[in-house]
Amino acid sequence: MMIITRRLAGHLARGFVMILVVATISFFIINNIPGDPMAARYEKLVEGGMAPEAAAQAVKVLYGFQPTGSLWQQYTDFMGGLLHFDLGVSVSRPGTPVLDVLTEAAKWTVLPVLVGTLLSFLVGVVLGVYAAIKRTGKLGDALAISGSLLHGIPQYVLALLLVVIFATLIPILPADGPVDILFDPGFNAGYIGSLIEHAVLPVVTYALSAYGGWVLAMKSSVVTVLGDDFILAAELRGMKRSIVFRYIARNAILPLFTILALSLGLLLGGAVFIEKIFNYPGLGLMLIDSVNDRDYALMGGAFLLITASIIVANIVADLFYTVIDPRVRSGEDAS
Amino acid sequence: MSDTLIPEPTMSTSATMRRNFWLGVWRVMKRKPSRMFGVIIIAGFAFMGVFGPMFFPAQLPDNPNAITQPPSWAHWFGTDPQGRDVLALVITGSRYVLLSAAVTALITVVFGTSLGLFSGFKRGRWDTVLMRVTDMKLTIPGLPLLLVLATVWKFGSPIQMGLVLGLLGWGGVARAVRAQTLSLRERGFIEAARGLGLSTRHIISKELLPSMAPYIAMNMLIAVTGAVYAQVGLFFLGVLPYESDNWGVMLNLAVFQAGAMITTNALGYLLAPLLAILLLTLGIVLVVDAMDEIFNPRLREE
Amino acid sequence: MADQAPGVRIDGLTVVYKTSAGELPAVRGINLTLEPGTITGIVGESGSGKSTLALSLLNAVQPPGRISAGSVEIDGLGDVVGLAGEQLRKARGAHIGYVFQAAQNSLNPLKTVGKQLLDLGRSHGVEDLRGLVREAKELLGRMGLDGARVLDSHQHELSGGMRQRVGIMLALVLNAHLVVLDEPTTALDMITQANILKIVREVHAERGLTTLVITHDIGVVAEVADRLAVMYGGRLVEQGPTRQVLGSPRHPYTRGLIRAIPRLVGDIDEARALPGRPPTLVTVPKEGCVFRERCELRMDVCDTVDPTVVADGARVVACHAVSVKEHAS
Amino acid sequence: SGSTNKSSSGGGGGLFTTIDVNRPGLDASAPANPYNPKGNSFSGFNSMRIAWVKNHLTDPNQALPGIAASWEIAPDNSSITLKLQPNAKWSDGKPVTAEDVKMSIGIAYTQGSTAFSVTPGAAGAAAEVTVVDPQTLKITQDMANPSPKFARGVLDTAVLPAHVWSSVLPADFWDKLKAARGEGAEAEKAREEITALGQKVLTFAPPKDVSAGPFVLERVNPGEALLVKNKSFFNAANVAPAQVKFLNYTGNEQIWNYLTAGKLDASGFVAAPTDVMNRIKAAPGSEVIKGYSPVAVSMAFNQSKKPYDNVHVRRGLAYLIDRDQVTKVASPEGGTPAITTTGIHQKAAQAWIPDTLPKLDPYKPDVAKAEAEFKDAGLTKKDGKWMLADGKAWKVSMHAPAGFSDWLSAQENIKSQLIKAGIDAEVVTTTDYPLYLEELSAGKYDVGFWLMALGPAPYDIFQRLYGASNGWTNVAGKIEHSPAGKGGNWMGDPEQIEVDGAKINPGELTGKLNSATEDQAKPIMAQLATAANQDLPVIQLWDYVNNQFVNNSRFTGWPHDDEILRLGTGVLASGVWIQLGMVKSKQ
Amino acid sequence: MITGTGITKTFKQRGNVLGHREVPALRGVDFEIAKGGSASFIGESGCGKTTLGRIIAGLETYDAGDIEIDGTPMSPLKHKHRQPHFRKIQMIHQDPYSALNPTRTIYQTLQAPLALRAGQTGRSKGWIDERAAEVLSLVGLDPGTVLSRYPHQLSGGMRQRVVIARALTVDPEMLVADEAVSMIDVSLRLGILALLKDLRERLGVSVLFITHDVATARYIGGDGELYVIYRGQVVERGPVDTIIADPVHPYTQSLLSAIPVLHGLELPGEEPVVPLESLAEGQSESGCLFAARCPFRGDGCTEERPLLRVTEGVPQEHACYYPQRRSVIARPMSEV
Ligand SMILES: Nc1ncnc2c1ncn2[C@@H]1O[C@H](COP(=O)(O)OP(=O)(O)OP(=O)(O)O)[C@@H](O)[C@H]1O
Ligand SMILES: Nc1ncnc2c1ncn2[C@@H]1O[C@H](COP(=O)(O)OP(=O)(O)OP(=O)(O)O)[C@@H](O)[C@H]1O
Ligand SMILES: [Mg+2]
Ligand SMILES: [Mg+2]
Repeated sequence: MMIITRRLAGHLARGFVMILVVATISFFIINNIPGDPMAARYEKLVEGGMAPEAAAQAVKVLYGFQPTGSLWQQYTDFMGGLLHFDLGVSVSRPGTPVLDVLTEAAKWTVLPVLVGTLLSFLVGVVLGVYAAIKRTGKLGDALAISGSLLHGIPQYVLALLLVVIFATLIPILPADGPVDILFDPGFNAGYIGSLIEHAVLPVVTYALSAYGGWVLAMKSSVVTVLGDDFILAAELRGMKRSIVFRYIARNAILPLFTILALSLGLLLGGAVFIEKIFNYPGLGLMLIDSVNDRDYALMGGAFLLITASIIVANIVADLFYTVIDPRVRSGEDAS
Repeated sequence: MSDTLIPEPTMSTSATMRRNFWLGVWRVMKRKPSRMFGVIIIAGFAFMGVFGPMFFPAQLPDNPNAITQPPSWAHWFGTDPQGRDVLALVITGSRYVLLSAAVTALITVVFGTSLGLFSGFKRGRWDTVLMRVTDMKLTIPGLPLLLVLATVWKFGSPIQMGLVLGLLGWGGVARAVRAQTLSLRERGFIEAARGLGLSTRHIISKELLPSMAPYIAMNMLIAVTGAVYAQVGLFFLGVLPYESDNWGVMLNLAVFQAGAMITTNALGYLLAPLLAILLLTLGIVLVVDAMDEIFNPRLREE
Repeated sequence: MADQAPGVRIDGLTVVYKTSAGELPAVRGINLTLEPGTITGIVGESGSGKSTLALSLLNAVQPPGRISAGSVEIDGLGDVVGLAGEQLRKARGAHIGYVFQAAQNSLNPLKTVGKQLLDLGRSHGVEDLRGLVREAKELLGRMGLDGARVLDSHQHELSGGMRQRVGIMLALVLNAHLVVLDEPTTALDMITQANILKIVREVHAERGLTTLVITHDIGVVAEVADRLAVMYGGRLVEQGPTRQVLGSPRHPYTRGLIRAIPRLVGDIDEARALPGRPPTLVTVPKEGCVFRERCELRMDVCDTVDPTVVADGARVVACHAVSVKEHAS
Repeated sequence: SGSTNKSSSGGGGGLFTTIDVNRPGLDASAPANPYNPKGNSFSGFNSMRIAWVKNHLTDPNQALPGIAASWEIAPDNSSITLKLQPNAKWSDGKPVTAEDVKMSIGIAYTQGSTAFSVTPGAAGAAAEVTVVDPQTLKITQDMANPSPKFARGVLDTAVLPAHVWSSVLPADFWDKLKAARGEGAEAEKAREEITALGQKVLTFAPPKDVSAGPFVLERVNPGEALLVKNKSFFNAANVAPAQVKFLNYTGNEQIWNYLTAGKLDASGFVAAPTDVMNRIKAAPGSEVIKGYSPVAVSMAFNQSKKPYDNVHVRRGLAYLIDRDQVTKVASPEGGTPAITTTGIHQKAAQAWIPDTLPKLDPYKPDVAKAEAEFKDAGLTKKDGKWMLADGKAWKVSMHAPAGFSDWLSAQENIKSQLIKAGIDAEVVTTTDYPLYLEELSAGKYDVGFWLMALGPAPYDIFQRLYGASNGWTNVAGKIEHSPAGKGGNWMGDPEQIEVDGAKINPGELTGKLNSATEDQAKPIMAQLATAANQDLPVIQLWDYVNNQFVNNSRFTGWPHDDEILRLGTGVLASGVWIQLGMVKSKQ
Repeated sequence: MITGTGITKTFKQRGNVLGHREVPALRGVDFEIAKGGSASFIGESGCGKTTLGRIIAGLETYDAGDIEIDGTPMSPLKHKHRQPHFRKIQMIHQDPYSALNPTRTIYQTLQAPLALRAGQTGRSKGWIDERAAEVLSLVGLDPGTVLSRYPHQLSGGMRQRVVIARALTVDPEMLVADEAVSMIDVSLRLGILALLKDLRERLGVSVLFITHDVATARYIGGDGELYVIYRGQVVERGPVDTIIADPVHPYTQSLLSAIPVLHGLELPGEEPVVPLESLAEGQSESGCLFAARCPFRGDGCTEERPLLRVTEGVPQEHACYYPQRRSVIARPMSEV
């Protein structure tokens, strides 16, 4: 327990520093973004037939509350706000605190990412074991190569192919948002069914693109464990196959759990392509939108949230390892 | 004892060794036909990147009367919304993609390797500081950062593009190289070299680097794929300035302008760059598979 | 389950490994009998096929290896080479205990010893698991360990010597009467080694076992074994009662080996290295005597003809030179 | 003026699916507030305006009735009197009164609109709002700087329920407004305060949607918004759909997808390549209704960059570029090739300057003429390549924002046309529109694309050409000119240009259009069009067409009348058609 | 002549922010090795032998004490200036597999240090090749066949010879052989030992032999000194044969008792000493480090740590309050 607390303390301290650094970086990057959102809005209004003066006034209303004051002042305000989880107010959605926008979007990212990752983890791990056991055969080769390929293919390629196939050529699955509005939100079959139907393609893409990595990782992990003496020893003691298998699986899967936690953290931010292609309104899509809208506050907030989730995932992964690996738990280094 | 015959291998020195090396590589490649295939693919892409654009006029001929055509004999992958041959676009576009990927790989590997080597070799305070920086770098998510950066910087040329991607990508390599360095450091032969008073330069360049060559080479190939994906992806998202024959722009236009998701006419326009990426991935996967054997003299000769 | 020390008869055992140069024998035409209740030691250098032989006793040669000929008859089990599936699995552990070459790593790092013991019990359908635990604690106590504490420990919490003892416990706890110990003391330091060897001897006697100890260290065999067999290049070149073999080795390899051991007392310069080096799977001669390259008594016939195994009372030697001498004398 | 169409049979029910093509990315957390840029307020559906202004070719004040059943405009444009729908009600059952409209006008002031602006000297601003009776209001124009489109500005105002929104405006708001109309520090402060109120308005989130339109917002999720019929709507009996579903989109390709799948009952125009267009048209029940959109796109020059300062170069380019081809590649359905450069949409041009139009140079593609012009400009041709007068290489560098795919297509096509003619060219993109505008007006580009001819008001049409971007600013009716490269003047035309031998100041002429009547405007328009045609600050490429996609599978009765189709920008036309009772459920 | 005084080394096992564990590996070790002489360190696993060897070879730092090489103390020198001194001391690693770079041929391995020498002394490339062949011949390998090989193409014994040859390229004054034969086939071990002995005799290279096998120590350095180390402390020190014949420290006695008896050839010693089991536990830091395991522990053993000294009637130095001779080693039957 002591070790866990100690590690946690260290991690939290480091994580906090990281967040400050990232916040600073994002603040300065974002403050240097060129392009005047006011000009664009003005153009839009004029194109829409509004008189130039009126358009100018309308724009002033919209952007009138833009931060003023010295850069340093803005910076300290920003950091001060951070301490209260105040990420400022979205520019493109006046009146809405960034945090609200983010939590709304995060909702839509977390669920499919979680499901997709866990799904791919399960399938990948099982097939990885298979690939390891059959590694000298054709099947093992096929699994490994397909794993490498799927691992190598960029997410957007997969996503595009899936859309072409399942939403365009054989239109059986929706690729337009998270749920059909006609169903009353809540715990009813229609709504949940619609949620699931809409999540199929994004989830499958996550799963497919992550699957290769799991297969490869699990394969190499199992191969390592298979070479470990204790497995042969267990067999020579006449242990049941199922028990030997459990030994293999548990030892092989251990390092993968760390990767799992990390990848969950990473995926929160890495979902950009999938969300863009499937119009899934999560953090990634929101990040793109905020970039396109020049919504500094939102952009910075999203970036910060994504980074923070990775930091948290790092910590969780480490603590998790501490809990499940007796070697680490007792303070020995398991490397 | 000494004036015994000057042994035969002394004369053979580097030239033969090099020959032996390539013979060994040949053997490794021959062992699995798939590797040959991978090498052919990669060589093909390299050729395409270097010489491909020379086969086409600087301005590809367009035809406003045959825009977004489905594949045909004249145009294997059809035409784009300007009526240009899609295949020609993919080929001429490969230079940008591959050049910037090469720059990325170079920076990633040179920067990552030197940093990892330095960190692992020096250890101590330097190591701690550098690894903290690396950790931090690794924690910051690449794609979102690129999205944000894309609004600040203009990635005007493939070199600049590669530069930025390279500067974002060295973390993993540095980590891996450091780990390798730390583990090799513990090996007798590094210690022996130190004991013999060999220079740090010798130790790093002659003892450490060759042992890490497979990792570095592997990382380089992975960096190449990573860079290709990242930049094509960014262009695809449309956050980078447009280049008419860039693969990512092609994807973007195919989807968002030509309607590849809607009409089969534009499918070729979408699939051509996708296939190019897939093929490149395949080539790299197949070659990475051989990397370990190529650099390990034992596996090479067996 | 045999409640008595079983006898083992290995007959014409050949084990081959598949390599890039084809299938090569790591163990070739071995005949060896383990008398019930004895400790037999097998010495041989690295790669001489000791572990392969030991694994053959459990029909557990790992791919790419396979037993290509011969039989291993164990009292109460029959020919192990013919066993497969559940039968084979049940024989392992319950009939034959195996103590692993690198016993340091023969335990699952994630589970406590106790849990692994229970797994073992369940695997063999032991109903009285409490009894099993009691038995294990007794065994461990017998070996000088605090049973309860050890069962509660993970592998990494035990020292090398303790792990090795746990290995022995797991080999014996199901009441196996044939025990194979593959390099039981390699990588242990001197004092621990002496301790383990003592335990092996005592447990052997107390439980009435048939024991096979495999090692590359003649000293170890000399300490524990009643009979000693010497392996070289996959062949058994000499065997016999330990004291006799050590006192008057017949095979030139055995002699060379004994002479190559530096001694604590006496004239150091008597110690002499064997010339040449041990063969590998690839370099071991396909026909003729496997030792001839390094042999001081080499004759023409050695190049072409496998020396026949000549038995002389309790002693067995396979050497052309020795048989010639005997014929001469 | 017009009246509500009451002839049709009642409801029929059903789900009406549509999309707001102007607003990608529905935001579930945004309020039902028409002023919030992401607000879930769909003009024509759950957001009502006083009336629905039309893009008439020449008369900016034409409109279809909204919450005002009818109105009267004083002949001199000095006032407008509104008569509200007699049984107009909010969705919570309360009647819509003149007070509601007055408060809505107050709110419009905080946001700035054409008629309700606190910017001093703004043209066409209202002077006074008077509630005549609960059904009648009178709004008078400040005649110091009048505008012929004053009525349009008044009519085009969203109406909001006072009983929900009243807290937003302070009790002394109208006094403040009066103060703001004055001069001096006091007025300045009042204006500041009103602008500050704008923030409050912008972010105001009514606890629930209270609509005077045919529908009321039920709920929104990130993918879609659902509206249900407003039972209290004055013409509810003739509103066909029981529910309206707004689909979200993030890119055009998604709209194409909806359309080809026949999912949408109606959609505004979205640019689509020919193949996609054909697929859309082939969808069962699919129909494209062509409307008028007073916008044209042009290739604009920065005259501080050589050789674009030379009119012969611009003319040469005009002769070179085949606008038919450009349009065919870039916007085959959404645009018609410009007949020539006039600064006016060709449809409007026919109405405004029918006599002048035939006299203008059509700049038909003609290589010989182009080369002659280039030679006039001192350019030389070497090895088949055109060089600048000083012997340096010439490369036409065109800029466009990355997301504007039709512009990019057009530029790619122009590039290839130019290269064929021996002029080196390139297309450079800028990440996005805001940055594009910023860099364009900072004078960073040689050549860029520029929207213009933003009718129907004559001033709006020409101020894109001879307004701020070209150096002329209109401050309270006074025209000032800043030199090229200063004050946002990136086009850089000289202050005086020669047209048919006479020197004119196009900026001043444009300024005059702001207060001219239709008859006064016509000759000025002709003069300006001629100036644009001869001086070519831009080359007009194509004029936009406002196509509407509708589907007859579930609903019918779509209007085909050109007049009705010319609804102003920002309005979801199908919502207006529905509330007017034109759209019927298919039985 | 290489001497060490009070060499102390404590490893800090990496913990995190809140502290680390300290592992005392050496506790003030003194030693002295004459030119051309020999010394052997023996002791159980983990007693600090390797650490000491590495410190002597200049591959590890030490916390206290000092090493003098040919009269020059090392501590005051900067790292750069220490190096030439330490180059005279070459380490032969236990594991010949990892001691050679698998990616470099034997020629390349030998050439690098030779090139360095050649550069310093201005010799030609021809000299390098010649010398490479020469050192290989010195260790009994055929240069013609070995030079172009990669390490994996050689057997363990040959590899260990190459390692020794590589050490010889810098003309060392001392070789530190850390368990140099424990990973080599039994039949070949003696060959390597003989080689080291031979090098000592012919080239005057002193040898520091680190092992847990006393008999091999005797083979190489029968005329040298034996240091018995327990938990980082030298507990007995003296001429090899003296200690083997008459060990006085109970720990030395346990070590010697543990040597297997070749039953056909030898008779076991009469008073074998078996330490009380409790190696891992009770590693108390006070008093005699061995006290907890010592069957002969007496008064005061657990209070103050005995230091290495000479007492009456005992020829060798020892660190025991109750030194007593015991007959622990096996004797050849022939002698009886
Ligand atoms: N999986 C394998 N594939 C190929 N050859 C093998 C394999 N396992 C063992 N061998 C070969 O078989 C021979 C005998 O091996 P074995 O492990 O039985 O030797 P050993 O006497 O136990 O040696 P050691 O003392 O090193 O344990 C060796 O030459 C070895 O190289
Ligand atoms: N780099 C290190 N970091 C921490 N502890 C170390 C390190 N090197 C050695 N130790 C510890 O120092 C002690 C002495 O180790 P050393 O390797 O010198 O023992 P040894 O006598 O050579 O053992 P062996 O016979 O097993 O080789 C051991 O407890 C070991 O765990
Ligand atoms: Mg073995
Ligand atoms: Mg050691």
